[in-house]
Amino acid sequence: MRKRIIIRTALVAALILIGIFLYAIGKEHKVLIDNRDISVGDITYSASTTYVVWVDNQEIGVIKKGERNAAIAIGISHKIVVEEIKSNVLTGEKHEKRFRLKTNESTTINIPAMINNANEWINKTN
Amino acid sequence: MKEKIKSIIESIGLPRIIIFLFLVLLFILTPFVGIRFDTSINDVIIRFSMNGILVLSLVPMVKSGCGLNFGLQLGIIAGLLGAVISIEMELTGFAGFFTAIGIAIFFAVVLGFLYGILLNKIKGDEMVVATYVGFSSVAFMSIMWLILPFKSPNMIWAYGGSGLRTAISNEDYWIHILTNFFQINIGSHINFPTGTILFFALLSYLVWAFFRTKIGTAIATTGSNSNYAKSCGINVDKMRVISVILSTVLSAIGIIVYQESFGFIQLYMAPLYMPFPAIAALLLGGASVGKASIKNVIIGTFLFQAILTMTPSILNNIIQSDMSEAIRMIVSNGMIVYALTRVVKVR
Amino acid sequence: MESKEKYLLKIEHVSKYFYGNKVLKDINISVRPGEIIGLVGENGAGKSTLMNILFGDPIIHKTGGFEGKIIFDGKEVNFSSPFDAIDAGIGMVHQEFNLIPGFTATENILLNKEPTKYNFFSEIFGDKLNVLNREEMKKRAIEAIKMLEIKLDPEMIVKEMPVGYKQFIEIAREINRESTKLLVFDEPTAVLTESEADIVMKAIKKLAAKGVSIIFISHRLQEILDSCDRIVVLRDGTIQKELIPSETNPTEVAEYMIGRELTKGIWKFKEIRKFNETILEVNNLWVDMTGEQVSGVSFKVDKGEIFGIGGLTGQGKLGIANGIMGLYPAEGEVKFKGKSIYLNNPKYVLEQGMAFVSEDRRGLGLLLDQPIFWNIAFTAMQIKDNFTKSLLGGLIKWRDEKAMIKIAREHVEALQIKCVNEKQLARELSGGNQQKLCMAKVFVLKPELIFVSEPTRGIDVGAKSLVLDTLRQYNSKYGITIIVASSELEELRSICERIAIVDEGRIVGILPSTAEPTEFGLLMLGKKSETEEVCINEGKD
Amino acid sequence: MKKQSLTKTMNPGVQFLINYAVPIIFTILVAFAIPLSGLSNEYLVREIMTRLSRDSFLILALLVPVMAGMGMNFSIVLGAMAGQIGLIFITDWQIIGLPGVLLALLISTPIAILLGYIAGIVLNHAKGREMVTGFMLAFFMNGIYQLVVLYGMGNIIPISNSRILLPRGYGIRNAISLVDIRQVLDKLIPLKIGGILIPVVTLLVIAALCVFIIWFKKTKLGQEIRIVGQDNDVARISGINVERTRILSIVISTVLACYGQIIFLQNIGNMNTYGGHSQVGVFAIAALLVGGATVAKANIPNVFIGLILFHTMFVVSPRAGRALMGQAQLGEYFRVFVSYGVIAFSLALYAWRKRVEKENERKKIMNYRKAFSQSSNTTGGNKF
Repeated sequence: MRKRIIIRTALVAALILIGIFLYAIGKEHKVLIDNRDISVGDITYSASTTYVVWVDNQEIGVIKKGERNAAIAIGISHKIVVEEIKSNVLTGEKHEKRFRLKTNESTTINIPAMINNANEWINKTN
Repeated sequence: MKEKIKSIIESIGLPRIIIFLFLVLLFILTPFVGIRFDTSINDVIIRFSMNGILVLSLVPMVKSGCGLNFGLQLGIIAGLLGAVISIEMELTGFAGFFTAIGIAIFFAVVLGFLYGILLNKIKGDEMVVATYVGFSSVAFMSIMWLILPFKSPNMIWAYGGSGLRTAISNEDYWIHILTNFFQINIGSHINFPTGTILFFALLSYLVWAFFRTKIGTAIATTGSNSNYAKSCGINVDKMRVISVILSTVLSAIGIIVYQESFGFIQLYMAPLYMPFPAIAALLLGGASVGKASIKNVIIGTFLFQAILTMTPSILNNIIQSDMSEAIRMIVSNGMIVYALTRVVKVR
Repeated sequence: MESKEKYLLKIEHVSKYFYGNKVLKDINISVRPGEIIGLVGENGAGKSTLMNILFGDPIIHKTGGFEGKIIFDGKEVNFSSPFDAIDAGIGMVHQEFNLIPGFTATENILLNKEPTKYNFFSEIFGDKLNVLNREEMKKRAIEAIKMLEIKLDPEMIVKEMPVGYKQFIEIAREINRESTKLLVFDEPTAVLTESEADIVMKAIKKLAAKGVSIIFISHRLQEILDSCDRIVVLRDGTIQKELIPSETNPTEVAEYMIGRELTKGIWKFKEIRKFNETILEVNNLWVDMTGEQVSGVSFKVDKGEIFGIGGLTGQGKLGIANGIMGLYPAEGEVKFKGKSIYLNNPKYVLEQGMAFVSEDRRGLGLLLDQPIFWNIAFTAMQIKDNFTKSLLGGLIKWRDEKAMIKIAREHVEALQIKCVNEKQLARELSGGNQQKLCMAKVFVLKPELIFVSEPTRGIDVGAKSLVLDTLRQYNSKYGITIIVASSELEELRSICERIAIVDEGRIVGILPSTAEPTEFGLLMLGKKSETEEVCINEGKD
Repeated sequence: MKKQSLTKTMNPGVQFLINYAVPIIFTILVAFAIPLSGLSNEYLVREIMTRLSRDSFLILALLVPVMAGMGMNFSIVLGAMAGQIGLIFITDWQIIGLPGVLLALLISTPIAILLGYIAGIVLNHAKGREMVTGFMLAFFMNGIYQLVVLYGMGNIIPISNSRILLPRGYGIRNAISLVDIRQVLDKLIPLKIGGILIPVVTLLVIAALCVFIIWFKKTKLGQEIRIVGQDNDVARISGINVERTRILSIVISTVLACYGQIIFLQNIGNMNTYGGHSQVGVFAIAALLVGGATVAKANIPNVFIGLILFHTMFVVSPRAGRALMGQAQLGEYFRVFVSYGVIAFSLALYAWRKRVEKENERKKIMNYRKAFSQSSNTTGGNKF
């Protein structure tokens, strides 16, 4: 009987955990991607060109200078890839960043900051 | 003391008490939310006169032991046929109204007879089969409304094509023919529909009288104890068929009176769920699956229509949202579920 | 000496009250291992109460428990439910089959005792999610069948078996448990043919030989005499006698069962009347009434006679009236006043002038929630169009309540029905007055022949004689022929000219009521009367 | 008497026709309607495949209560409500894709268990009229559901997502888009045969449920449910807790219906909050009855035969109606008529047959008794 209680408690606990897990991995997050100038303290990273953006291997599209685009990311850990476009040609110059999001977070990513590896490339909000 | 209260609650039925208290609350609230009391009363009376006969039509079948008539739609269909044919004949006024009733009775007798025979073949499962017989006959008639060769321009679609409209106005024929008959106006807000109420009273009297005749007595006995009836040499099956025919005829008349007051003949799927409010009203009036009386009809219809009328206006004012649909569903269907779980097997 | 012997079951000084009535008085029964004890008694002698006590039926506890001790297997026991008794090793084989017709023999033998195989889901959802162990089930079923030494396919569907085999399955179910030490058989052969009954009896003896003790309740005296080691005769809640089959004879058993006091006779008519006109002739009547099957009875009743039908409960005496009156499906030939009667048509039969006072007073006899006048006048209104006013040239027949009340008042007075007035509800009357009401209802019809079933059941002593007096009075005053069916022989002997005894759906003998009570007892116990033919001939003259 | 002998000598062919009247009529109906509709075989196959994956779970949910002798479980609507509540929550939380579906299943399970338990208790109070009571109970609970979802959610129950909330700030919108979980199960393992998408995973889930039902019948509980279904009294005498067993069977059915509704809606991809569940019972029951099941007997083949016949009719009837009468509306009404009519017909046929069979059984036993009495008379008859 004792064994049974243990198994059942464990099962309920497991189900709750699975629930939380599913919540975490299925939660959608809004990811805003800016290709705009950004000033951090004294330094200004300026947007100079057009990029193609992928979030979690999903193509989001082309973001021109000074524009913003939005993406939906599902789950906890994510990857963003941007590739430079110059005169309508992919240059092959790719930049990749990984980031993690908590359940209720959404985020804004600034491409110029990202390319320059500035700490302020990502801004998470609840 | 506690026991006594318990037994009183048990005998009246908890849902009835709750609904009654709810209604009392609504009435108390009326003046506070700025609704005229007399308009509310008027609405209740009008709706009572519209629905009374439909509720009354359930009584014969309950009395004969056939249970609640979940197949009320059959009578309604007969009534619709009567109304539509009478309009097709271009009859207006009382002639139109009574022709509609006459034709409806003819169809109701035929349908009721077949329905009664069916119910005899499936004793014990009457209610569930009746429900679906009712539903499917409404769907069947929907096909018929499409293909029956009616010609009256008031009834078919204006832009051509065949089939009847979903709602046909009876304005040019016999709208409010009973309602306006000796209508009494009290103040500017109460228009007492004398004719309709009188007609309801007449039919109630006839039903009451029927159960004072030899055959009515036999039917009531069949319902209260079918084995006893059998041992007294009563043809139980025949009595049941008669009661079913009677119920069907009454519901056919009931729907015509409803339309007379409402102003429209609603076809197609409109009658689909009509049995449930009628049944709920009867049960609310104190009837059960095996017992019903005229008193139950009157009290029940009044209470039920009162709730239907008061809830939307008052709740709207209090919480600014119309919960009446949900409450109507809970009240009417809850009442039926309650009655079904209370069934003591009739011997 | 006895105390040295080892007993499996000892019932010591057991008494039981039901609502102030002592229904069992100081019962002592001891059963040795492997012994077969026969239990004989009329209805109401206390057999079933005794068994209910043994099995711890909840009704015993609800009505205040019992006095005395029951020692089973060396320990004093007082079971709180039949399931406890079963766990302790007492089984019961019922008269009616508690089987699932659509299941196989195996499934039925192991009903709710199925062995299972463990699987992991049971850890989560409980043992019920273990899968049935079909092989083990079959093995255990075969073992049980083997023990009975009969041939039976364990995979056969019960529905498709002959009736006798169903009884075997009931028995097999009880013995498939290792622990079964005592088995009670309640009329196990009642629904069986003779050859089937023989096999069951053989099986019972085999079980006893293997050490299982058996309490055998039966009204088939021959079976009891043939197979039991001892016979216990119960009457009126007391043990009349313990008999050894080899030292007794059927007459003695019947005597103890019926009682000697009756011998004095209680015939109340001044003389045995002679009649010369047959009013009712029944030939080979079959009635399908649950629990009261009639299997081909024939008899004749004379005009003006009071004819009794006796026998133990469930043997079919009540089925005869119910069948003729069309309340249960019947087949056969019934002639009333020389004319053949259609069966299965209550209205027709009532119109012919027969009427029926049912044994099911509250169910069939009365409309409990209707007033007295309604109850009295209703049947006559429906059958004879009495108490109606014709309106619109007969199109409408209006209920004439004044006339109904008038006739009711007459009968209330004539039968001395105690009530407030004619408008009192039938439900509120006492049992005796309800019975009178049933009779009034019938008398209003002015019938030529009435059937009365169990006229005094459930009514108190004073009312009993009033009811019987009324019957006798209407018989002598109006010449109504009366056919009374009753479980109480004494009652029949007090008002009837002749009494037919029904056993297993047949009339086993018709005796004048002046015959010795033992003769009736023997008939009830399945011993065919040798004077039967003579009696019937007597009736024909 | 004459009538009885008629039924007694019914020949096996007639017997078969009566037993399978509904599927036979339906097969004929469909056989006529298909050519009339002029739909291509490929289209039909694709439609049937979709409906197979969409509806079979819901129909399978009906099997256990039939086993328990409680007839067609009209209260599976309660399970559907639970499933929809689960979906509302995951939509509010914006859990999408397969995790969303799984989480919806997880949250709605306790709700379904609770609703099933309530339904079981109510139905226990209405023995012998379970079907009509279950039907009314579904209506009643629909009112409660409306109260909770339309007035409680966003008020008492925290819902914040403006995409599903009504503009007034509480209450759920009439239609919810489930585009984020649309067909995630169906397309988890993509497979196309001849241009037709095969929803592999959904079919696997359905197959697993079939296996579960077969396995469940073999468990002790399954056996108890069968015993209760055959005879309440015998079950009680043999020590089975009849009431509890009946409640359990309804709970199982409700939970399965809840899953069924989630599978159904993930395939459709949007949800009618207040109307989506109400017809679930009718269509599932109609389909099962079309498959040749009765109130007392239903098995897995009935489910699939019924599903294919019923839904073929569903797909073709509007087109057939137009071809026949020039009105698609006619076909619409026709399929409503057929759904209701098939239930009315099957239930009536079963109730009638039950009575006839009882009478025949009685006759059989009577004849057996008579035959026995004759044989014993000829062989002397005296017992002693």
